[in-house]
Amino acid sequence: MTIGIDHFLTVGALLFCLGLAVALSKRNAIGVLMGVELMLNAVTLTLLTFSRFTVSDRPVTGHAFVVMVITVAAAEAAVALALAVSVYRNRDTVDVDKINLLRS
Amino acid sequence: MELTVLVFLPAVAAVIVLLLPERYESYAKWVALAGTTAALVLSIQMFFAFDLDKSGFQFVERRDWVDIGGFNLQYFLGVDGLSMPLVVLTTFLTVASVLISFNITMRPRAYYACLLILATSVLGVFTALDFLLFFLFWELELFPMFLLIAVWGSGRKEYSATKFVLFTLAGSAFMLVGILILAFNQNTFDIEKLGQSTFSGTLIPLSWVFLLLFIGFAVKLPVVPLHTWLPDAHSDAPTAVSVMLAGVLLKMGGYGIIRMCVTIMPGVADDYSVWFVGVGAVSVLYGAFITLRQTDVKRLAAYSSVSHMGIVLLGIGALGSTALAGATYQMLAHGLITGLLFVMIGLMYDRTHTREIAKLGGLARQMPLIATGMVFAGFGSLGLPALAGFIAEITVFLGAFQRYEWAVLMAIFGVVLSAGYVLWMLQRVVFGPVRHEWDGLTDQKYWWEHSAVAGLAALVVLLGVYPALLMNMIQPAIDNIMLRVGS
Amino acid sequence: MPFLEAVATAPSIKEEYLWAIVASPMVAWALIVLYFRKLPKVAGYLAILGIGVACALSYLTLFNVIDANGGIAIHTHEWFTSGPLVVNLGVRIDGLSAVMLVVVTSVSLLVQIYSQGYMAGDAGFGRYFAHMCLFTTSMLGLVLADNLFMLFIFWELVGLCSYLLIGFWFHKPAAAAAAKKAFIVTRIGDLGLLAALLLIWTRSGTFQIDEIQHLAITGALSSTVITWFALGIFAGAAGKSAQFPLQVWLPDAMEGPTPVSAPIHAATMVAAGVYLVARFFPVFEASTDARHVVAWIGAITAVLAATIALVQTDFKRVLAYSTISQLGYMMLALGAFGYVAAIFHLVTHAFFKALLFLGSGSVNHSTNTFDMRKMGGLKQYMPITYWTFIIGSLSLAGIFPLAGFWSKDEILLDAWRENRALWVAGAAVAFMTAFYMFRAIILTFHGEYKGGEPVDHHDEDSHFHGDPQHPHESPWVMTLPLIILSVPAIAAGWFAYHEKFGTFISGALPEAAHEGGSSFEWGIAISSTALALAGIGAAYAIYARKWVTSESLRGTFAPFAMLFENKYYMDKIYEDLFVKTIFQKGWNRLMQMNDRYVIDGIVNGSGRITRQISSRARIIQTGQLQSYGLGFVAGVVILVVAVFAANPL
Amino acid sequence: MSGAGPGIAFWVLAAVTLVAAGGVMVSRNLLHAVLFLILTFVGIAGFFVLLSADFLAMAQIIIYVGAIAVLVLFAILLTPHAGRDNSETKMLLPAVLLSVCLAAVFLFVIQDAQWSTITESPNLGAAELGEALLTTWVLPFEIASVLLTAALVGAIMLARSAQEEAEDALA
Amino acid sequence: MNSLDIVGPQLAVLAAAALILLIDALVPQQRRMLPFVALGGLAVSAIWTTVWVARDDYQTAFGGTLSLDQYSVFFYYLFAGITATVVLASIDWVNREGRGQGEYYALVLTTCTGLMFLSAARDLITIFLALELSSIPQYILAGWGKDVRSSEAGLKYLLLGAVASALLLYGMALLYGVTGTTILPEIAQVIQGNGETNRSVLVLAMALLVAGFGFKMAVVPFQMWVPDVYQGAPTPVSAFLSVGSKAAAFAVVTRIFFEALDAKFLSDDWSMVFAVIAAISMTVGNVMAVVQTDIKRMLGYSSIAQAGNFMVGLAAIAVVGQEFTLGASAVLFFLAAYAFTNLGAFVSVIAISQKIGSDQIKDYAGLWKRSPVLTLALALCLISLTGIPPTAGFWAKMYIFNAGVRADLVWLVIVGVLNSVISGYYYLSVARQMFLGDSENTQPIRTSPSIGLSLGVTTLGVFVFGILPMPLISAAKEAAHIFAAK
Repeated sequence: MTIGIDHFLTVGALLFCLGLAVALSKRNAIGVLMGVELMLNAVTLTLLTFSRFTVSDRPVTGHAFVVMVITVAAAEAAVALALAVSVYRNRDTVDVDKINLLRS
Repeated sequence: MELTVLVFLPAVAAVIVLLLPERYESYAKWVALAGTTAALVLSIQMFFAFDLDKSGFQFVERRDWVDIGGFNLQYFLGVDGLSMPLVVLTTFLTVASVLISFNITMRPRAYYACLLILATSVLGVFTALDFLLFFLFWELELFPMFLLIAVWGSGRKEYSATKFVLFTLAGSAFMLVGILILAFNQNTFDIEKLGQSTFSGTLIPLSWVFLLLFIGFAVKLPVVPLHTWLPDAHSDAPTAVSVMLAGVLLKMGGYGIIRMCVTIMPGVADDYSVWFVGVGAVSVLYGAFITLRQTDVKRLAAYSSVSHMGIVLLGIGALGSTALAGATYQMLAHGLITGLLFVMIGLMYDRTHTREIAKLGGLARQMPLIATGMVFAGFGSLGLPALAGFIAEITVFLGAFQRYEWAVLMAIFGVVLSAGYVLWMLQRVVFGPVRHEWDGLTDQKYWWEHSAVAGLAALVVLLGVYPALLMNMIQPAIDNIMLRVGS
Repeated sequence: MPFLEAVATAPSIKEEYLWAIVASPMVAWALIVLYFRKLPKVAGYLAILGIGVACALSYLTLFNVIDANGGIAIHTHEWFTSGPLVVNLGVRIDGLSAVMLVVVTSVSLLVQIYSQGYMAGDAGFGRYFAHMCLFTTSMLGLVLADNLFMLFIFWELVGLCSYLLIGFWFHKPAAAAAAKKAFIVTRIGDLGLLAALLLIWTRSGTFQIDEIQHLAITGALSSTVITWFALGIFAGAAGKSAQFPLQVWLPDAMEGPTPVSAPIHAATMVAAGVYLVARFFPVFEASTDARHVVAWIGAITAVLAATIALVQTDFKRVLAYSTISQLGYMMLALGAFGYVAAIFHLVTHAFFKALLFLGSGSVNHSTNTFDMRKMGGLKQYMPITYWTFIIGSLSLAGIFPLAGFWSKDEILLDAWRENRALWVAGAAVAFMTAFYMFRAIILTFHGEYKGGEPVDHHDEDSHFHGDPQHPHESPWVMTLPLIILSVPAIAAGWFAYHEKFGTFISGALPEAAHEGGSSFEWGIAISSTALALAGIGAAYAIYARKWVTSESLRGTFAPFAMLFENKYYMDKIYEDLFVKTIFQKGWNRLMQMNDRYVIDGIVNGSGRITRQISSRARIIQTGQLQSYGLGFVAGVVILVVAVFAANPL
Repeated sequence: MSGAGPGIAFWVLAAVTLVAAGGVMVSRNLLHAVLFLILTFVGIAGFFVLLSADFLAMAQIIIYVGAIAVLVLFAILLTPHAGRDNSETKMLLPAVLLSVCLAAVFLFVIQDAQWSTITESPNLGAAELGEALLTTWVLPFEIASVLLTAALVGAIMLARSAQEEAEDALA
Repeated sequence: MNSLDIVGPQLAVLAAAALILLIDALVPQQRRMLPFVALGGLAVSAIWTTVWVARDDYQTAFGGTLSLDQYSVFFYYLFAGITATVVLASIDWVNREGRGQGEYYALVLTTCTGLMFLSAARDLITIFLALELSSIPQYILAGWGKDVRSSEAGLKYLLLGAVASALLLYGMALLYGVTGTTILPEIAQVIQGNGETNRSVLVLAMALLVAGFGFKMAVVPFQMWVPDVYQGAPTPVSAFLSVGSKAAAFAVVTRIFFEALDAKFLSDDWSMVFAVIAAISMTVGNVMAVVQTDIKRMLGYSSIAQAGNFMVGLAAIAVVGQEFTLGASAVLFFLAAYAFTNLGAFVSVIAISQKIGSDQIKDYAGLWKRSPVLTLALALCLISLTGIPPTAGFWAKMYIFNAGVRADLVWLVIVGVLNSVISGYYYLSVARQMFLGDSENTQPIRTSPSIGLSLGVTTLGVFVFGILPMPLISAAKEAAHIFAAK
């Protein structure tokens, strides 16, 4: 059996949606962040898949993109954790159900 | 140049008023008076300089101003026989409004600034020959008017002011769409050019475009059932604003219908003529019926405006040379007469601080001059011959009768009703036994009150006995439009 | 007679003089209004002067027209134009207008003189004379107008003056109400006139009276148009001349000062309706239907008003109903081809009715009341008033040889020729007229004096100076006009009862339309005189001798008395039922509710609904992080699916 | 990519990665979830190897496992009172449904697409990547560095306690 | 070095940021200077931009990932101006709050750099990085305040933003997968060639891009964070968000969709998508704003509605053939006018709320008696937002609706004009409070010179461009013209 582009893409898509489900359902802000990381990983997988399989003048594009995504993910994670800590300091919780002072 | 100066004179005065230091704020009225008087003098000079034999627009000024995607919004001003009298009416009523505001002591600088900007806006509407420029001036009036009603008004002033703005905004929203569609079709906002174009392949059927524009104007006119803002705005506005509102702001609607709807889309106007006439006649009657039940003097005058403006629509809808001229004349006449009526009501209100008809009575004894003015204005309002309203109404009726006998018969029934409500009001307010709670109140006594009232009354009589003065100016402009309708 | 054969030519009087007739009272008016409001003496004299000039010029005009053998002169000028509409201002002088001019100015002048006495001391003295001048101006303009448009203008102005004068004592609620009623009711009639004006211009493009008359005669207009036009004109006339069913305003108009009632509500203004119909007489001739309407409305009015007059206790109201009745008579005549008779009666009636009204004013001047139950026996105190009043009443009753006899006789003759039923109505009215007039005389001037109405000294608006306990004859400025007026009341018939007058008046018509033929018939004359005498006798029997008491009569004819006393319930039907209930409380209220709840309901409702939606929708914004994200993702899914659905792959 | 080796590797990796990701979703303990997350990262790194991006696989391990996962652990430890359970909000059902919908859309599109594929791996190593990052994508590369700096600065400021700030203000 | 010269405007700003951090660390007693350093950097940036404009040497650089063209220059000026205003308006607040002044300005300037890159980027990778460069500092700034609401706003903004970024990235990845490149013109070429076979992928990518950028643009249904974050974040930051990131998002969306996805088979789809989103955004934003009681939250909803208005221009780009830059120029012009207007409104709110200590609209009652100038300024901005002359907002609405009509989107324009009626209602209700209400406190409100200056600049801009909009319109047209030249 030949493992083709579709297989990789399918894995990426499923991972992305799993990550989305995590991000949209977890009560703990850090859990949400984990979901986002999963999504980003799915994207890097997809990017590399394309880089490997599709016709391109510059196949390295995908690789460069992945580097950037990883970097951004790290930065985002750092800031997210800082904000989570900041909220925690004020509210003693990082439960998104309880972080709802701003509404309607 | 004259027109630019004329239009922006009040605005310049407004700026000066705003820049006055606080301790000189009592001079605001003098600046306002000077500015508006200068405008009045200039407009009268133009009125007599207007060449009756020339067709088309005069005092034209045009230059490109703003590029609105592909073509220019021009700064394009000019007057013809249709707009010239309205311009003079506006400058005249502005002076009158400033005069009767002389006793305003609350934030006079802001008050006069608003009033003056209002004047600029109305003058702009009457002189703009670029449709978008027209629209700009049309919208410009909103906020000053809002403030004038909301801040210096009485009663439910917030509600009324908001209602006024929202109604106008809604109407002009539709109008804007219509303007853009027309302009897209001809690649110009130039009213003169649009007025000579035939439209084909507009984005939506031309009759819909007509309707869009018409709604915008009908709100202002106002036409039943889009009229309910008017009584509220009138009853809660300060006197001078009521005068401006009844005197000139409503005329923007009638002017717009003639200048835009009828001139640009005569075919549609002709096809749907019967509807306009019908709505006009219904407005006349409906307004009159409701007027008969009013218990507040100002609301009464406001509803009577609805009735009278119905006659304007009737005249426009009939699409005859005479009827259109009559409609124009009615706008002028109503501006003066209802302006005077509101001035008198305002003077009375200043003294008695009530507008409830039930609480008033017998004022003829305590305030004979105000009472005389009220009676005069009342009779003007019911269309007494030798006063301006009669000429206007009968010209409309004569012009419209051939084509729409039924509508005119409905409308003349409204004339009887107008006698009913005017006389009923006079009987309750001016006549009847003396009420001693009003003892000791002063009559009309200040020079500014006298001059405003006398000026208005004189013009009402002048237009009533010498209609040729204006008819000779209006008629050629109307005939120009009728050429379009005919073809 | 050489006069008859003479050919009519255009009167040579200068146009300026004709305009001056209108202008001189107007100038007086303007001067009074602008400068002399506060100077009663000057105002009064100025008014007399202005009207005097007009009067003199009117006589000059009359003689000029007589010289021209009743010819027609028209001077017209363009006033303004609007498209096809051309409106002229012009004067037209002919026999009819000349006679009217003389009647109007003479009566007005006398009344002005009389008013100097009657109105002395009134707070609104200056205002009164201003209004009177304006009224005279308008009336003269109406008479002189050469076209319907101008005629309509002055027609309305006359209405205005009537309003102002009825409401002269505006502080009296009754006066203010009466003024309003008069204006509105006449305006309902004017609706017809306005419609007629619109119709005739639309169909013929002219307002000129001579052209309209011509069109009617030549049959250039369809008979429907002619009929509707005629009916419109008559509607206007009926309003002004208080014809059934618009007669309700005139009795109430008696709230005005009595000298006002004399010229306006007896002699001149109310006759304007008759004048109007006479002006357009060819049109009515051309339409039989319209003519029948005129005749029958006239007859009904005459009978109706006369019956009501029988039971009135107010001196002035008797005269008012009598006026309505007589106006009905004139209309009847016009409907019965009696053009000349109608104008003849108009003239004689103007004089004797003015005389009667001024007489009643004189009575009031000394008793402070019009209630006949509070008078009596005034004959000894006020001889001049009494005798002149007798003359007027006899003339009105149509007793040979006074003026009224001739004109009434002519009308009855025309009625007889047209339709016997009309004659019966006319004859009945003649009887009733004599009866109620002498009933009034007996109650007022004979018997014991009952003291009049005490003066209320707290009423600051009252201008009464005398002492009602001791009645006295009025001053000479008031009695002099009475005496002067009794001359035509006696002699106008002689003066006019000749073919001359008929020819002269008929000269105003485009052709000698309908010759009245012989205008005297012994049978008619004798029968009507007999009826009148019977009426006088009956009054004498009941009120002076009391052979039959009025109470017992009233008991016998109770239902009729009720009907008469309540004026056939017409005021009630109009005001209470129609205006107040059906119209104001019903229909108008409905409209107002519609405005307030339906239209404004939609307006405010849309605002409220927006707010409602807004406050409901804000719940979506839960503040919960992931609900936002869900919306986000849902958006993506919907977007993709929608694009695929809208534009399949 | 044919042959048994890659085939088996793919399926194993796919299983590991997706099961681990599922573990993040279902595990009730936050710390367990982090462990599953790390496992997913490793699985992805495996995929990178399979896609012949060895350098990136290494970077993935170092950055994600070494940095991000550790950051997450730190965060959990720094918020001791917030609880360690990894329960779901009431949005669970809609979240799962929407994710399934989105997955359906993705999968449909992936099936529908006609990718213009090559069979041979382009054989890219760290050298090519390094060159690309210093020529064509030097700008984003530099931006990334600025971004990291900014994030660092900001994160430090946000995470400082009030006490530290007070000390800082005195300085 | 030529390449560095090209990014000079961005470098100047970055350098200022670095300088600020240095000064803050080394000479803390000179902290008062920090905002002026920031302003100086922005001024240098603007001057540098002007130099480029004067040189008229527009070019692409860095292997086609960055384009210095009229379009980006327009936004350089816009962002420099916006940032300068925000800096000015922040001074009071930063001094009072006291948390890391140097860092605050540095982050603001970093954001500005990101925005500038965003408007100039022509490559998906660069776009993504620039987007993150502008976003991450904004997440931090939103959480900058010490109160709990601010942290909450920051966290919400970040987590949602991260999800949005992920979606956006997936879309970019798909785009890359279909075309094998990330450079926009090359993408366009490939799509023109054989893109139609992969329309499904492209549509999905497009949807994901719309979602990702829609988050920043704040259009329905990606808008829900907006009111919360605007309300919670420090007001100067809300102001920055409401104009800065929104404008940048529109800039980049216009560029991507216009340069890369302009193939007919796609543009038909996305113009419709934009039209529908526009209509829904306007309506939702306006209707929801009606009952708001907090002015910042109200402005948040209003900015959603305004985003719907901008989007009319995007929808109009696609449809019109012969004048297809009209919609784009309308968007640009509207953005500029909106920047003045909304900044003016926010600065007024800053000035007022600082003194009265409340963001509640009802507490604005009687403001006219306390500060006529502030009241008039805010009223002018509200008028401009409603689209009533003589303000820049009037021309903006005029221009964009004209573009809509010309694109045969009459229904959308009708929805738009009706929405401005609703917007009139709630803008007026603020005005009503200010002019009519009574407050016990009649003490005059004094504003600091910095806020006065920023308020003066913005309201003057609103007014002057309300009377003479031509310079702004020409600039917008010229900027949009690069799409036509292609």
